[in-house]
Amino acid sequence: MKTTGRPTAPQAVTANVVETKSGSKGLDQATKLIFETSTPQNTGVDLPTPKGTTSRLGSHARTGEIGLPGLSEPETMRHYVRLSQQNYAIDLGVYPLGSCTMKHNPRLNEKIARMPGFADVHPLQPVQTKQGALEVMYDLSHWLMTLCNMPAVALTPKAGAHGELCGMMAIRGRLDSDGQTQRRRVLVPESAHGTNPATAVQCGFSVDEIPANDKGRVDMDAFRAKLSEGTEDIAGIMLTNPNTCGLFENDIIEIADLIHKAGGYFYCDGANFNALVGRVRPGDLGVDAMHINLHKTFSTPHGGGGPGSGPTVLSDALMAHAPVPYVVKTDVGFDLVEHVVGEAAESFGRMCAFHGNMGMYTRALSYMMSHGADGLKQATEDAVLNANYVQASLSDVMTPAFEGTCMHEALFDDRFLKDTEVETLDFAKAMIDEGYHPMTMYFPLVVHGAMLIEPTESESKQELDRFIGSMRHLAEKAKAGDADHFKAAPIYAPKSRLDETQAARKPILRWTPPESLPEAAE
Amino acid sequence: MKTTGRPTAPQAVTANVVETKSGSKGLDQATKLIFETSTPQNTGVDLPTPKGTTSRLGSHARTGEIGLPGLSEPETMRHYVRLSQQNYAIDLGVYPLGSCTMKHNPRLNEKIARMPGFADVHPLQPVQTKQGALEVMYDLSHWLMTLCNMPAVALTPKAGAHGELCGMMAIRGRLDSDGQTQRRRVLVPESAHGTNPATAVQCGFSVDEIPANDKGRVDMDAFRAKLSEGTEDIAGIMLTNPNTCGLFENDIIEIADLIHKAGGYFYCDGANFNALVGRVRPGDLGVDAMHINLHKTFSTPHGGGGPGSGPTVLSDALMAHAPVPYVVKTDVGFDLVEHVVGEAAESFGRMCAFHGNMGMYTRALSYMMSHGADGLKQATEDAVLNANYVQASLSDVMTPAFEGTCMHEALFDDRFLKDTEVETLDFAKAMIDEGYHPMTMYFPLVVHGAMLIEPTESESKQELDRFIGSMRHLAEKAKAGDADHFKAAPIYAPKSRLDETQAARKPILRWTPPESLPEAAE
Amino acid sequence: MRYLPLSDQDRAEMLEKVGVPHIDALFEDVPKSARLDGLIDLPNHQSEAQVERYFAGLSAKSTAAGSVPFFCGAGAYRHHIPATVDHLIQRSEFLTAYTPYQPEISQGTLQALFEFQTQVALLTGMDVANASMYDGSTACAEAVVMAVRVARGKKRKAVLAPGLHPHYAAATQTLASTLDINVNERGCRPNRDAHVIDHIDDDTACVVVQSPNVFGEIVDLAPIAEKAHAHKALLIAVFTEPVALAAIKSPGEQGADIVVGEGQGIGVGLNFGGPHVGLFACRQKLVRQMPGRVCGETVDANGERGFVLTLSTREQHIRREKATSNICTNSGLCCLAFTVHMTLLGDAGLKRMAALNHENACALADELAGINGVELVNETFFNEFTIKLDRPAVEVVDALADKGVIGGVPLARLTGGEDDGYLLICATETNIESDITAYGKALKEVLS
Amino acid sequence: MRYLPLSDQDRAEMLEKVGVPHIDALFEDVPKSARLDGLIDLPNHQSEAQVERYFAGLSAKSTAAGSVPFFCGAGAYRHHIPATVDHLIQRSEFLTAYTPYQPEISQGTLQALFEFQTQVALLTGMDVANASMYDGSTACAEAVVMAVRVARGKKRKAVLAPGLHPHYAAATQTLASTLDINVNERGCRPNRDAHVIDHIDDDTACVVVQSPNVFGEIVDLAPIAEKAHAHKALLIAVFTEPVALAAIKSPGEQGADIVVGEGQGIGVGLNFGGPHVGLFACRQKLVRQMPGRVCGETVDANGERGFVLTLSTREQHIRREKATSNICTNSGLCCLAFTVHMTLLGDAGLKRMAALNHENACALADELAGINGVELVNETFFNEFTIKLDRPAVEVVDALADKGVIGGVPLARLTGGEDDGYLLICATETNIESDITAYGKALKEVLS
Ligand SMILES: Cc1ncc(COP(=O)(O)O)c(C=O)c1O
Ligand SMILES: Cc1ncc(COP(=O)(O)O)c(C=O)c1O
Repeated sequence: MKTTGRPTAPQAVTANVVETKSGSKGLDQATKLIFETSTPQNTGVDLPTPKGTTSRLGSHARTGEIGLPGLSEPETMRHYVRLSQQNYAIDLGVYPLGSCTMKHNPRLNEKIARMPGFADVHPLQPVQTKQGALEVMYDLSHWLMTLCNMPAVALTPKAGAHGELCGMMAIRGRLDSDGQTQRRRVLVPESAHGTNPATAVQCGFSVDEIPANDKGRVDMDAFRAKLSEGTEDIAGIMLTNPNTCGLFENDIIEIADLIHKAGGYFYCDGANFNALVGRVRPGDLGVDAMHINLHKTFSTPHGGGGPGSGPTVLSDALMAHAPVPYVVKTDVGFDLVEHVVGEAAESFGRMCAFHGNMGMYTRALSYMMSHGADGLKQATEDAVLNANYVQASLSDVMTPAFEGTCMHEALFDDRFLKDTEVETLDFAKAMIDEGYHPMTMYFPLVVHGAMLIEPTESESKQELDRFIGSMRHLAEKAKAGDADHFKAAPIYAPKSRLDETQAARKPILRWTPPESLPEAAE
Repeated sequence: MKTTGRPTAPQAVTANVVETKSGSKGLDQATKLIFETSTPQNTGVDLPTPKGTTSRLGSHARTGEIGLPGLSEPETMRHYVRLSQQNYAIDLGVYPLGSCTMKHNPRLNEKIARMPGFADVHPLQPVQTKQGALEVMYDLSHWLMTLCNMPAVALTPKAGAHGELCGMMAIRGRLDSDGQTQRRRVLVPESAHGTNPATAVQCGFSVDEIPANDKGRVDMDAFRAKLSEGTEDIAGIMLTNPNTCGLFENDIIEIADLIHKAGGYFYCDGANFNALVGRVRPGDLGVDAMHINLHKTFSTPHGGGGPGSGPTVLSDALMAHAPVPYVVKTDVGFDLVEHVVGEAAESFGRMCAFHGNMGMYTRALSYMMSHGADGLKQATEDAVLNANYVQASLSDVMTPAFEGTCMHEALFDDRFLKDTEVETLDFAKAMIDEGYHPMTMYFPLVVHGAMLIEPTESESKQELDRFIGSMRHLAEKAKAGDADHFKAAPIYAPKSRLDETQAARKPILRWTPPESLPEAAE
Repeated sequence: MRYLPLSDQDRAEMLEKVGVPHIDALFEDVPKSARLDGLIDLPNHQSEAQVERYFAGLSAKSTAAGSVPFFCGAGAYRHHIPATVDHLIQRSEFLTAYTPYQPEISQGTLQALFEFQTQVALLTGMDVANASMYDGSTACAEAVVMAVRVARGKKRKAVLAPGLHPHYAAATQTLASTLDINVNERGCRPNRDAHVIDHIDDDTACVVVQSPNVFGEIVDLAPIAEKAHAHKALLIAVFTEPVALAAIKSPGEQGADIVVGEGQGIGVGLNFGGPHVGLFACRQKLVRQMPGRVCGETVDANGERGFVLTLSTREQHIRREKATSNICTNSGLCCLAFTVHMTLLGDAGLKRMAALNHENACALADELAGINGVELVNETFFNEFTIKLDRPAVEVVDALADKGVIGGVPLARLTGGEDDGYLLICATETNIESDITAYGKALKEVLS
Repeated sequence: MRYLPLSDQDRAEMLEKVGVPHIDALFEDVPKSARLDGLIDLPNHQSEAQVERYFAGLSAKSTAAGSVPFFCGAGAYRHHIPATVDHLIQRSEFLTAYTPYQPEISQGTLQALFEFQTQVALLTGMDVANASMYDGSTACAEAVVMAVRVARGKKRKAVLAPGLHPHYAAATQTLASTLDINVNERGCRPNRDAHVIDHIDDDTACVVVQSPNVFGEIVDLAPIAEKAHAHKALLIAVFTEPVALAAIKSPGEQGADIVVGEGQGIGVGLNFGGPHVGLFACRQKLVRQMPGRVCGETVDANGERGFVLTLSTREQHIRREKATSNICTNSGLCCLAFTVHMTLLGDAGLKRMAALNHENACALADELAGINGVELVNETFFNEFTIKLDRPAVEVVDALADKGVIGGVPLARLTGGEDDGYLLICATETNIESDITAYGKALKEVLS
């Protein structure tokens, strides 16, 4: 989650720094691009010399250089180790990005994902040679369906947004097979994550926004009004629950009923399922489709942006339209249904090559089995408790966006910064100096200058207390009028504020060799 | 290698720092001790509940707490990741510790060492169930003996100093079995590493120091004089080659001849064998015993202090006295000779439990096979070239200790700092700010304020040029009279200078619970 | 539970601070009918050793590619990945970071992405590349949608070449189906790609051609580009094996406008099909229509070079229903693996690796082509080729598996159509001589 | 070569800067007779894949403990090591750092050592511990030398208990042999350790007792400590299995003056016997006679807490021939593994782990004791015990191996003496029920 485009053209920071000749400073190593450290013809691999067979490339052989840099193995290693140290990470500290669920990533799961029977198996090997991998998929499906109380799950979606696509495609498949091809309107709360409207449109639906009420939930009057405008074009609703304000949609069952009565389906964005696991099953709420971000709720590592996995559970109404492939259990073991024929004749088709992100299946299943039914429930409760603890501990110095307790994340707005000249962005950057990754900012859009804090269950009370201490300190500092401190922040990060405006205005998206190549001065 | 005890009681550094509430600063995370973050009864492991069998511990069961702290897995992970970031490492930058050979540690070797047939094998399994592990030891021996042109190698020594012990024990074994029990005097150059005299004494020898000449080599006149004092008590000589000044002992063959004629043996400290591999074989120099630091020359990682491995090659004269166990090839495979009987009847015995550091054998052999005969020779040449390049590039601003080219390391003294008030120690600390690990300082003792720089073959020319740039910059800065810069250094390290005097005077070697435990303020 | 730091005492203290008597109070918004009592019917928590034992057991139930003579390609390729790659991508700072939305403390990920984008651009011969898609097939689908967008929706026809990987065609079809994009597809057959030009007309937004195609054939893209451009259509060039691009002319050189493909072959293992990494590159002028994240260079407040995610006004989190794609999470860590492996290879290493792949494939093709009942389909190929057998390929592959050889992918497996004996076979630098002779021997036995 | 960054052009430029025409010029100090022409007779460089293949082949030629029912102990123990441990010790910053001689940029290693020392002190019940020795056996040998030093060399007799691991006794004997230390050793036999008190006299510098001893018996140290102290001798308590100390009274509690042992069982794998990690702890008053490195707390110039290596005037690099030991490189990274594993365990985890070990050993002892021809030797034990067989143990172990059970260590294997049927057997938490029944079944078959 991320600022709604507040590109910053930062002011120069005047820090009292002693320059070094090397550009490095202690452990902080100055690091060029690989292209600038290259020694052409060097390589970090040794390979046997080719024997020189006659080529079968026809007339298509590449001639000339590709232009890739040449680095030995030690140079490569050092380059990326240095780069890595310029990153924040869960393993370094609190990473309270609301909606992103940055929880602990157990290394057991990394080990398991690398077992040869999972990592070194080809997706198209004969089915009798990959029974173990299929069994993992089968078992994972069982866990997910049981936790959700849903009769089916499509594993292939590659991330949350892909899962949304899956669910909405299934809804469209069902509508179309029922001859309801006029149903193309999808209701989406204005607090929704950007992927929701984007997905709806990518499936050929139109988006109709519904506002939030002053409790941060769907405004039921507005919702009923939308339906009373006429329901024959209603395809369904996309609703996040708990929603992006970190609140449980308490009218959710009524919403489900109403949308079903209107002839539509209920897509639930399950990005926040981590607030419910083991305590609430989406199938008990009337959900027709919901993706689960294995890379959030079930802890597969974010990896600086991915990969993820977005298995999508489906209701009885939609399951016939699930995408291929999927695993089935037969008398002799496990098999794959890979084509839109036979039992899969109503499938909406294939979403991607092969069978989805196996590497995430193993990790997520390992995570779930490690926790077990008891541990998953406890994790959910701890996540909710941690968020409420943070909210309760900050509500006197910051301004919670809504009244009452929250679920897994605490939402604040920027009213407490009124007249301080400090904005949410500045506050966030000052958190960096305190050693924290900022919370999600400017999302959800329904709240001004939003600050969405999701501590997850992985934080200890001691860490939270320290975090709270810093937040209180900053809030008080802002109110005390020390805006300069915030505008200059971060001063302790590897870089000071970056000029996003310039980046977007004159995009430089790749390295290009310097026009002229004068002998580089040493 | 290390300062010869120059405990520093540092001056306060007045840096212009903005305090943070958390104590962290950006990515630099404030980190307490595990004992201070503990939640008693917490644990980072899950284990099945014991069934409650009747104890067979007799009356010896432990009662009460051990006192270990309780941390969950995420807390543990974060704690040690944070700590790690306070370390310098080869993977971060130039680590020119003379005599320590901080070269690149390929991760291939880590992978290989963890293969179950090596890492998950018990040393005392039946011999027919560990043939692969024994074959590694056999092959490693072959490589080491071939590179050294020596007829035998004892693999068990656990590090260089243990290898010295091995070699000196073998010498003593040979002397004793020849009835030469009066031979107890060992000649040791004053430039020797501290382990040499310490080892000699640990084997019951006495140490007789021989001085260096003005070329940094053994003073041959003094050496001859020692011998002419009478040779009946001479057990041998311990000589490093290339020596600790980074110079090849050009009289080495004569030294070997003389010591042999005197009835003694030639122990060569092989810590610097990386300057010779593939170009010079110790067996051709008259060496009787030499340890090889696999953790230097053959790149097994230093790991913050160990583990290492110090296989010791032995000449015909000494090989019968080699320690047990060792591997032999038989008609049916490989076997171990583990006891001082039969063919090993003259062995001086066992140096440690089991068969030495297998984990280093695999890594070192992988390293050698990866390089091959051609790559090992090239690595040697590059190491020597890199050292000479550094020496040549700095000799106008710093003061090389001796004339002429060097081998794998370049030795400077502190004459260039004369009258600057900057000492070797200060210079070293200023290097930290420039992003480098300091070179070895105050060793060897034969040179005043010694600075021993060993870049190894792993550094690229670009890195060396940057390093040289910083060194020149500092040398010039020192001469320009900016002593304050040096006295304040390091300012960019995770800690400023540490008070070693206080540490030694009032040793605090462990955490103890606070006497009274008042409710800790939040 | 080992992953949960709160103790019962912590929980009690925290509930008190929150001002509720019991954790249940925090779930009171949940409708009563949906509140669960007790635990879900799944096993309770287990130790590391128990979990590991379970997975080790399942792992042993599949045949690892590295344990047998192995010859599958068809979109996923087995190459040797240096140990450095896997080590680096497991570093906490890369593995446990989120998308680099706070650039001041994400320069590691960002600079690596900038290097990745540059490498992809160089390899494909394109001006720019994005920071990855899920995989090659979704990149392909998104490229078609983008082409229609570039045509401002006025042209809605996409022509797919017959040599396009059937999974890619299917994924494209799925995405296009709801967007009124007319996908012109005519079965998966060898040696037909040149004929796509017959289907390009003024309604055509794009033509999608894979080279090497799913049969391993190397396709001459230049005439197709020419025809496409004549009709103001875009040529989308597709590849499934990035290593091939080191051996053959880049799609950029041949006139492609958008190049998409699978990056898995460099740095990423087979992983039973995922995660892989979709590469997406295009001409500079199309960049604002490109889906997915991009990283760009800029300066910080002190004037130092730094990197940020940029052009985000194309993306869902800013543009919502007007975004170029709904993609959010992509294949970040696989990009890093790709980049590290690519950096290790360099020009020299990548070219040599490609040469070794080609040589092994040639040797294998020669070995197999001599067998009775085998017909080599390809005139050209890089590291995979197709043979036509005198009986269903699925049967042959099963019989080979019984003999311990994983012999390739039957075309019918991909298309779901009739099995007319086409078998897709791949050899890489990981195959040793004895693998190749073992295959020859086994196939001879099976076919005799 | 992939590990060498210099290009030929770099080399040429650098030689020029050095002012020599050719690399050979830098080797001119080497006597002509010792200069090699050409290459050593060993294979040339190989690719990663080639090297990996070689080692994978050899790895497959040994039976991994995890692949069979496995019951060896006798100084090396198989426990489950959490994945976190191996991950952390592979971090560049720990793995590729040297000894922390520059404390300002080594706080990571130093603080971990301080935590290690504290954990070892707590576990052994001692005041202080050092930063490790090579392994338990060398720690034992060094402890004896230290005890003689503490006695200012005036007492040179060391009494070793019969239950001391024979390798420990041998390593001690080796080191003592050249130092005129008289090692009083009387064969390795069960149930005899209490009698060492008969050999303690005024010449005795120390008495060395292992508990649990090599037979697995738990030895009552208190009476031995009492007798030793009465003669101003030191009690050196030895252990080979650190997990045992969580179950039994600490040696410190029982009056030991120095405690040494093997730490491998926590955090470090079997590794075919090495690297392991020697633990060394003692009473505060003896600290300046202790061998090896120690880490201590101090402050930096800004008054912040920090850690340094200290008391280095005991060590070879400062004291040279007067040092307390010649040790330099120790077992640094294994200390870290120990510390991380110990931190994960905590009091609760370690105690539970110990309980599970004990239970499995009890179950196994019961299973085996019922078999004809088997006599259980131990009255007490923790996770290993000894049985006496009616035939040579080596034969039995070989026969068990043929049946796929690694059944333990014959005493004769350790002593080199006659094989009178003693077999040392260990069970840990890694053994599952089926392992234990498999052992019982196999042994029954072998003995019948
Ligand atoms: C509420 C919500 N929905 C959907 C998504 C999209 O998930 P993904 O990034 O896995 O595509 C996110 C991720 O940030 C989210 O927070
Ligand atoms: C010259 C020399 N000799 C011996 C040694 C001791 O080797 P180790 O530390 O492996 O015991 C060293 C290590 O620093 C050394 O530099």
